[in-house]
Amino acid sequence: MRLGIDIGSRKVKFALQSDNNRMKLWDMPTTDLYHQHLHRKPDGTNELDFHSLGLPQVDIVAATGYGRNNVKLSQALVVSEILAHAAGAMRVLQGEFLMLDMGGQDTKVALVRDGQVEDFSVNDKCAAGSGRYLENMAQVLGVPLEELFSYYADPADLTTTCAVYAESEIIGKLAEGVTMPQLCAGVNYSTFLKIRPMLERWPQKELVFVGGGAKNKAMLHYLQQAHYAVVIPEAPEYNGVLGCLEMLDKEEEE
Amino acid sequence: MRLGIDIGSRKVKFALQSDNNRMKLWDMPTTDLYHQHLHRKPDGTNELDFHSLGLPQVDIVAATGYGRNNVKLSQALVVSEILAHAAGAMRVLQGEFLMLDMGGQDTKVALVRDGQVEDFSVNDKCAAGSGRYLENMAQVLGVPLEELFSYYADPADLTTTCAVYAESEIIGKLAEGVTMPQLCAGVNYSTFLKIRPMLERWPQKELVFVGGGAKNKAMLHYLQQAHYAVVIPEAPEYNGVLGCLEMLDKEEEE
Amino acid sequence: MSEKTAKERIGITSTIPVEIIYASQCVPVDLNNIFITDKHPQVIVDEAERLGLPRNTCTWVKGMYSVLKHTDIHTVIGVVQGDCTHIVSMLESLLPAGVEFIPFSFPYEKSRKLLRWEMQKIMDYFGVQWDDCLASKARLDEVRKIIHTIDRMTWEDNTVSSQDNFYALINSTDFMGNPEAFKIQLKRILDKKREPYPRSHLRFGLLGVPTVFTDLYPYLESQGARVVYHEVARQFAMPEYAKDLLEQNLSYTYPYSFYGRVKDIQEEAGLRHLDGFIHYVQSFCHHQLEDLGFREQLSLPILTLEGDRVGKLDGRTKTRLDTFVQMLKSKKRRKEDAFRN
Amino acid sequence: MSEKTAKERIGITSTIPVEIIYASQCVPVDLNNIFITDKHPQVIVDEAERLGLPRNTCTWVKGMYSVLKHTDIHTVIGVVQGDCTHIVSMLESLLPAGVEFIPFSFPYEKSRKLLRWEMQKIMDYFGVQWDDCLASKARLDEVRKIIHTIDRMTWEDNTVSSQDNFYALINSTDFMGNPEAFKIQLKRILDKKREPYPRSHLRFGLLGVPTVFTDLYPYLESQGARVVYHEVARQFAMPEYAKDLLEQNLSYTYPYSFYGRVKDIQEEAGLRHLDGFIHYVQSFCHHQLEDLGFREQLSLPILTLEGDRVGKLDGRTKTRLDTFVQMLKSKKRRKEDAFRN
Repeated sequence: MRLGIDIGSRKVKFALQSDNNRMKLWDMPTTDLYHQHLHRKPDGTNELDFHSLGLPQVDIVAATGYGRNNVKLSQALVVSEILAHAAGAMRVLQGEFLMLDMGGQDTKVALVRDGQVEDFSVNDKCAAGSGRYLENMAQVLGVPLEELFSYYADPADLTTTCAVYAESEIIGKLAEGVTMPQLCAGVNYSTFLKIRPMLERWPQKELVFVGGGAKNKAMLHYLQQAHYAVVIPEAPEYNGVLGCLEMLDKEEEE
Repeated sequence: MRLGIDIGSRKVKFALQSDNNRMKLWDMPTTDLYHQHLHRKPDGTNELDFHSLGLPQVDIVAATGYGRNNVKLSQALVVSEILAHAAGAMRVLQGEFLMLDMGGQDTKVALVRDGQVEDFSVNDKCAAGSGRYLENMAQVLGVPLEELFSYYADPADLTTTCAVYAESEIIGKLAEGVTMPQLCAGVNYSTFLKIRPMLERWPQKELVFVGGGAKNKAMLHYLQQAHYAVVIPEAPEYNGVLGCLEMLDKEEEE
Repeated sequence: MSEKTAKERIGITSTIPVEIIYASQCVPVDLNNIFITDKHPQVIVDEAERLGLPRNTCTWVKGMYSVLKHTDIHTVIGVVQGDCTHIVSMLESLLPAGVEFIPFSFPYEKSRKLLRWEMQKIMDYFGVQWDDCLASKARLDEVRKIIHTIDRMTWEDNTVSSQDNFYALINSTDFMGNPEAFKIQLKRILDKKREPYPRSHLRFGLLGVPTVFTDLYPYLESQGARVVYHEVARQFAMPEYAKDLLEQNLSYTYPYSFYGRVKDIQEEAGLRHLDGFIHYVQSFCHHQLEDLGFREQLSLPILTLEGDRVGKLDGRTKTRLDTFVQMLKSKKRRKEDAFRN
Repeated sequence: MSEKTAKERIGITSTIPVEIIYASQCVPVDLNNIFITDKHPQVIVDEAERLGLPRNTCTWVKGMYSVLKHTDIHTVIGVVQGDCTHIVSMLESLLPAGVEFIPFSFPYEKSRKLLRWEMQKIMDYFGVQWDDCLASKARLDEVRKIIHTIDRMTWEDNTVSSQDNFYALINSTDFMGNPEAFKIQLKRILDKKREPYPRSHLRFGLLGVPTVFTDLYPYLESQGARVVYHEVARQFAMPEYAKDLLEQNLSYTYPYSFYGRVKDIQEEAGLRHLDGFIHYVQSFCHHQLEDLGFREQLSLPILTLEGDRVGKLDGRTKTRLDTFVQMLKSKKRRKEDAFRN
């Protein structure tokens, strides 16, 4: 039994691989993990409480995600989430390609060549265009995130860069008679504009799109329109945790 | 019958003043107003649909809030929300004082002297420390906003300025063993730090605290600690809409 | 001079002694103006970000960068002292291959000797003499004279709109590459002959760099207010044009001390009977820091407006403007009432 | 010179020919160092924001501003060309009453004549002669010699930590106001005699201005990496110290052309066998724009780190560092494997 864990800022994702190679995937709020399923040890590290998680004793744990440094799981191989996502992406594409991971806070791009991360970039300090921005906007527009993700045609022109102030711009446009689909498309397109420079750093058109953001159909549309050949793995939001299990395999081979 | 309406980015607040001076207060989501209760006229202005709002024909309407310019209510006297909030504050305090309004997106401070706004300031373009920031943080910490507002002791030191990225900092601190009350206090205190320069522009210690943010007990604590004599009106979140009715009165007097 | 052909377009990033370029028969092109008068300036900014410029960079720098990537301009004169270091970094590290960058400094201490040295450097580059430049100064002063008249009509006769005032002043950085054609445009403004604006309109001075708002002036007018003093744009037009070329560029306030600007503002505020100031600050610009300084030095009310991307006024900015206008009008009314009683 | 008393503390905002101040018996104080070595630098930044500095201003500028508000310093020499205009705006418009601001320029085109003129200006202010300055240069060079030894031991012997290396270099801007006391501190570093760092440690060059992270070096070491080249801090220590005072300040790369910096970086990268660069950019700083330029000019991998407020590395920055280290290690391993087969 091997367990992978991806500790994000809001959600923790688990992948439990049984000895016959069957995979079980699930998630929980990050705060729940911190409050209910960790044993803090005197040396500052933490132990996962398999019992309270309803898990059998697990042999090997691999951890990734923002929380990996804070939690300091004493039982885990710790892996950068960019490398984990790249490893996850290598499950579905070989050779040379870009990995695009849109998470809740950050968007990460890696250039992968022959099973190796050659270079990477992460968005800058301002969170405009992050997953959280999309969530906020969906809330303001009063549409479910899935619906927001479905609009790409005729995007409204949004100029405000701040994830919070974009709200009032959107409300203003609504009042001016701009339609909800145009606004949703505008939110998606402004996010695409934010991501594009990161992709264009490398002249590469094969792309594996992962993370929760990979469910954004509008983003997929814009990427394809920009001539990217896009592959989205099954359960893209679990790509990181599956990737960190992959890295465990590699580690064991060496 | 006079109607006041405060069109915010997420909520619209109504105050209906009957001829015998009784006041009825309520709110609704802004998007509902736009979708269900406006008649768009050919000249680009809008009319409130009193019928669908379940209101009798109203004589006079006064409007304030961000939406006031976009909605262009043909039936309304339109008032800047800073002046409206100041007028609201003058209901509870006379002479020279500061009005502090903490709304969802912006914090506004006005210097009031003898029934007149002498000067004002609004927070800068970055939304760290706004009401939306507090909401986001409450969500991340998994506490109701009211509970977040109750913590002020021993605030955790938060350095991230972006409303979105502060999330990961908070989650990190949680993992380091900083307690939930300390983090809640930290969120409140960092908001206070953001607001303080706006207040200190004028050497004034009498303060009327209004807007939804006035329900923040921790903020009240920090303000008092900084030697402000703070007055909070009843229903502070309706201060703007009540203020714009006040201005209607004044207008009529002149 | 490196093989300049007559009519070659020479980019400039801010006001410089443009007489030198005209003396050489080359054509000065203010990159800011190309950017902001484009049909889709926002697309130009997006392009700069796409090319990798950090988002937290001034929009003017982004705009100029994109413009340089897409025009046929091979020579840029950049102000390395007296303007901002973001422009210098951009010109230094990001110029496309084949574009030459010529640095020009306004010496911080207004040294006559150093400024002459800087101007001589540019003259040598273009292979022209002081006399040539004085001749082109005479040619430009003809146009400046009309600009000054338009400016006077704005605040004294109240018969020129803030928008036309700004148009006349801002285009004096490069004279649109053709002083005589520009003159015709200016004459059209003179010929408009509109009724004076009502006395009830508030009179604002706009401090700081040009804004990126596309509808500021009509919006202000709709609220009963006007800009009758463009601090920096007026300086671009060299209000002290009567003196010689060196003096002209020493009395130009913008690139030198903050206090020189304050003095100019105080004088014009009195002359033009201003009711208040709007201090425009571009996001991420060093001039943001001067807002505190203005508040200490100037006695009239100041509204600070921050702008980032090009476009219409957003709701937050309109709220500020409305409040400022309504507040000043109500103060004024009260003052008048008090006077009457 | 305006009545300077010996031992008077003179603020500086960046490296200047500090020999002049020492020649006058006054004491140079780098305001950046006062700020960052304070027990609570974040409180200092909060204070600057409280006083009204815009949040989207570089933390170093905020820090220096607060420091100036609270120290007994009455004279500040500020670099008006060759550093950033945010500092200039701060010094110009926001200095407390009674503080004098002396501008100093590094002439953009490295003109010997202009630099001499600038240095002479400062000498006149302090009432000292070139000979006095040469004497103090000899005094400072004694200390610089030790700093250069420490720097060499960092990359060649691998027996000095990145932290100690940085400490030695960064304090060469003002010699801590007391060159002889500083020398004792430096000797302590020499005397530490630790085991060489393992060969497996990655070797990084840190490009750009000093970071605001308080735990960068221990964190990097915990990941198996070291900084063995501090680009800008090394320049502060005047690596070309053997030449005369004027030459020394002309070969100092930081205030001049970007390409001068690139050349220095390329040379040192080869000499020091670097595996990659970390380019540190301060939020809102014009040097952010140079990131693109470095990526075009330099062949080694570059990790860009952005920092805003002072403090420990945040999770996002750690992720970048981890990924960069793990990526380079895995590349290196693969290269070695390929070599072995």
